[in-house]
Amino acid sequence: MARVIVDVMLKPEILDPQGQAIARALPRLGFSGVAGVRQGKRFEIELDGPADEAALSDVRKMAETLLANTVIEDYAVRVEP
Amino acid sequence: MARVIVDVMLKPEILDPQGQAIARALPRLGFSGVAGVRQGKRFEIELDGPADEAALSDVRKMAETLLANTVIEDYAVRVEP
Amino acid sequence: MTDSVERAAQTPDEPQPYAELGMKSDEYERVRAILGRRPTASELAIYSVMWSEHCSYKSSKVHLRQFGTKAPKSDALLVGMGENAGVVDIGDGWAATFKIESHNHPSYVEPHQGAATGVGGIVRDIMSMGARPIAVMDSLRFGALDAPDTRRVLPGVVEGISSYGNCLGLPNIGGEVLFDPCYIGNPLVNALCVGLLRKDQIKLATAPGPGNKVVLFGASTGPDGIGGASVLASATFEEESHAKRPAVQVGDPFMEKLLIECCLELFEADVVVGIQDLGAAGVSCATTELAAKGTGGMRVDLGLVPLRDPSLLPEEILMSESQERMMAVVTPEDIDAFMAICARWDVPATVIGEVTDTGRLVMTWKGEVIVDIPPGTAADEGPVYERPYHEPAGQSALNSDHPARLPRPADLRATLLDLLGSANLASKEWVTSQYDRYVRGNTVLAMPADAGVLRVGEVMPGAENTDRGIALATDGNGRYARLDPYAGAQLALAEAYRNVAVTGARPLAVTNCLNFGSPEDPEVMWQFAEAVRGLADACRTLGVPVTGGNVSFYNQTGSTPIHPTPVVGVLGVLDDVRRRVPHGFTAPGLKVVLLGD
Amino acid sequence: MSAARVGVVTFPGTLDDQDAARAVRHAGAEAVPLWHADRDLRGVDAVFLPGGFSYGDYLRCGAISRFAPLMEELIPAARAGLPVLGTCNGFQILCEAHLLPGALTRNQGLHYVCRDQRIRVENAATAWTGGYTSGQEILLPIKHGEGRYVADEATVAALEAGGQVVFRYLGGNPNGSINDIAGVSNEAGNVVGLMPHPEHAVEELTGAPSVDGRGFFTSILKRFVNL
Ligand SMILES: Nc1ncnc2c1ncn2[C@@H]1O[C@H](COP(=O)(O)OP(=O)(O)O)[C@@H](O)[C@H]1O
Repeated sequence: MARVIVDVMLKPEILDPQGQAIARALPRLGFSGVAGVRQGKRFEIELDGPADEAALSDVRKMAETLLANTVIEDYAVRVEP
Repeated sequence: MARVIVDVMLKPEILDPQGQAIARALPRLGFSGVAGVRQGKRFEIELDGPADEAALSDVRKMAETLLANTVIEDYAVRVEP
Repeated sequence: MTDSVERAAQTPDEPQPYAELGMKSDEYERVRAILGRRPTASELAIYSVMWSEHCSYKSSKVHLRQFGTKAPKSDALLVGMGENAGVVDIGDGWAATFKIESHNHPSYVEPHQGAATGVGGIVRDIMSMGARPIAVMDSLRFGALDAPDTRRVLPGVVEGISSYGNCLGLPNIGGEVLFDPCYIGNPLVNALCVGLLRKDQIKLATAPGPGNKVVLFGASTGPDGIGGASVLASATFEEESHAKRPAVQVGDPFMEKLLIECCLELFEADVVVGIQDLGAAGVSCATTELAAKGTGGMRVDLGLVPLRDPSLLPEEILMSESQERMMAVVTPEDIDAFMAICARWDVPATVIGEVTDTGRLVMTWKGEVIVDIPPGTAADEGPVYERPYHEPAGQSALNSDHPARLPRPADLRATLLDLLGSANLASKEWVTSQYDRYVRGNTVLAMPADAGVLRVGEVMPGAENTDRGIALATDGNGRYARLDPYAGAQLALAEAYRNVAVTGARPLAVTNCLNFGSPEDPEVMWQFAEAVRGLADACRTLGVPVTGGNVSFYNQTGSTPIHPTPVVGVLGVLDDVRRRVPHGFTAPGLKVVLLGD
Repeated sequence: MSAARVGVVTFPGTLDDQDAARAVRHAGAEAVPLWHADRDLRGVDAVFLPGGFSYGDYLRCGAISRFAPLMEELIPAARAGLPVLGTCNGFQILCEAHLLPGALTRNQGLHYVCRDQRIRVENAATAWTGGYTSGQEILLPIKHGEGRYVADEATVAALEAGGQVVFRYLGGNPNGSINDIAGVSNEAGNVVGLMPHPEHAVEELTGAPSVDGRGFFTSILKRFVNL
């Protein structure tokens, strides 16, 4: 059994209201030194088998069609070390 | 300027309906071989300065008090390579 | 290098991408004639968006005039067509403003954000009249329920409306959900908002008084929805990085909620001379329209516009469709009070210019003049087309095809079950349960009633003097309109009118959203002309004026248009809202009476 | 006797503050507006945290609000016995502020749900339920996307044993909440949170088809009259 991680983030040019709201709140909470925050999603996919090329290509397809909305989001797939 | 990543996931014992819904949808979409999916959050924090120990300790505090609700969530902080 | 007015004068023959921006060559020539030179890139940006079908109504204008010329006399009408939204007198010193608008295409591209920003846009229209938005409705049409793309579009649209409207605290008090294969690839997402205001506090989009400040407030400006502007950027600058800009706008309902509360405090403090929301054409539209309706001149430093992406070029700033922004005109004496109220609500606000009496809209960028135009030529004097139209081939064949020709169903029971289970007749609770119908505590009737009804008396401070209520319904039937657009539009009005009337309300005014195919197709144009004629005639007969609305053309896949779909909203008033008539049989033993034939 | 003064808190993005104030007034108490940015409880006798989407529900519902200056006053006051009621977003804020145990997470059905819900009052001895009887069934609207109450097993067991489960959903759990929990209280019973909206069930004309929410407001009044 292997674990694959898919990170999904809004494309850089797309407004991220959540990240902005967090960034605006930070100084009030006493945190300084933060230039920006962006919030995205993280998926942990447990595979039945090993994370071989075939499985990864499946996960990539899954990310492309289901986990990310590629109109506004980018994704990255990686194997948990 | 450095980027620090905070991953926040529901604790394993807490039900994750979003992950479950995805896992249930996968076979219908023709994906097999997935034993489970969990969905969490990923924060990208841009620092004004370098990701030194002081800054990381600040981010850890931020994760502990704001970004994660430790009643139900675990978090991990790491510097983007 | 900035394409300044000076540079434009020196390079009269520089080729410009007007065609890519959707301008015809005679339209471009008219701009050159107006300016006496070639437009700068920024001026071209302004004219191309302001003269687009969407902003200028160039194909529909000649027909829509009937709503004015045939309008019945109405004492209730305070503000008619042409403003951000119509305003009607509901009595006791109070007025209601309401309007319906489409966000069809964006909702197909990105259902959640498209529908969400559709709600956001119509709510800002209502705010810009000086009103508190008090409820929303949504009228939706999708392809067949079991079509694969409907699985993508329907949940996204409903979630978008739900997340945005719920977060604003606006009860959703009604709407429609209909399915027909003709909408596959062209879902219709029409959102309606209604607001309340004191009759004597109507705000208009106007910038009078030289020396008054022009303030941009709300969200910062990003590269949202400026896919089209990239041709300008790449034509002038050959810069790769500007070639790919997102066509999708993302909404921030929380910012919009802050904007609502902020605007209401601004109105209450009486520190606003004129106000305009930033809709499809963003800063271009707000500046030209405010200036054109005011003293006639305005000076703006585009470099002062707060940016989310510092790499934006002036023409991109002008075309940006970033959401949750408003523009206000404020006297110098009131500017501090204005800014303090914005700060209290955490709403960023920036003075970006000043009203002048020069009759020119002048914009600068890094010290150079990049726009110098008579604002009315962009805002009001766009092209007007008398598009050719004729009855579609096969229209009379379609009409002579009679249901009597169809085979009689053998099994009535199965037929009834089929009907009950069909998507268009089944319960819409899957949709309506995702909408908050109770928030703000003034909802008297909502789902499953035929019309939404709201109590006015506690909507805002001061309204306690009235027992009145308002009722609203939207209806439309594309299949009827396909068979006969004249009668179809009238049926839509009649249905909405009835739905309002059965709550006990007196119907007062009409808004409409006209969803059609391409106006360049003479058969579609015929459908449009007939529908408008039908609606205008019916409004005269029923004595209710059209106060505003929206036209959405180009709803077609390839050359196949959707059914002509006029959606009609009717607003009525109840003198005493406690006497509303609820929906359904309320007690056993009551007599059931059928009215009409 | 001067009327009891119930503070109604407004955060940026709060929606039900006006309804909450109306419900307080209908019960005969005075509604005192409290602003998130003020470090001042204005001497109120009780506090109502109404529903809405404070800070847009961004990050997590209630996560940003709980750091408001007003909360710095409210948290110690609540620990010292001030009656505090949180409905919906108010409940979420109370959990985030650790005034109530557990947390509220995404509905199991993944959709926002607005409907009229039957609820059983399990404990009529809290500051906000004295006007009901234990076991009484009431009808209140719910309207939320993140109302699934969760807590670890030990916490849930302690809540059940200590009578801190104040409300339970009847006739179908709308969000997958553990043990059908609709609302809980702290150990002392002065802090109560629930997902349903009593303030939308106080008038015949508007809101849910019930006036069962009135009991919350008469409960708190009775408490002060009896003091
Ligand atoms: N998209 C929608 N948004 C809000 N309310 C809706 C929507 N669609 C339907 N409704 C409401 O649901 C109820 C039932 O709708 P519908 O089944 O179309 O009834 P009818 O056939 O009587 O018009 C009505 O109160 C209607 O206003």
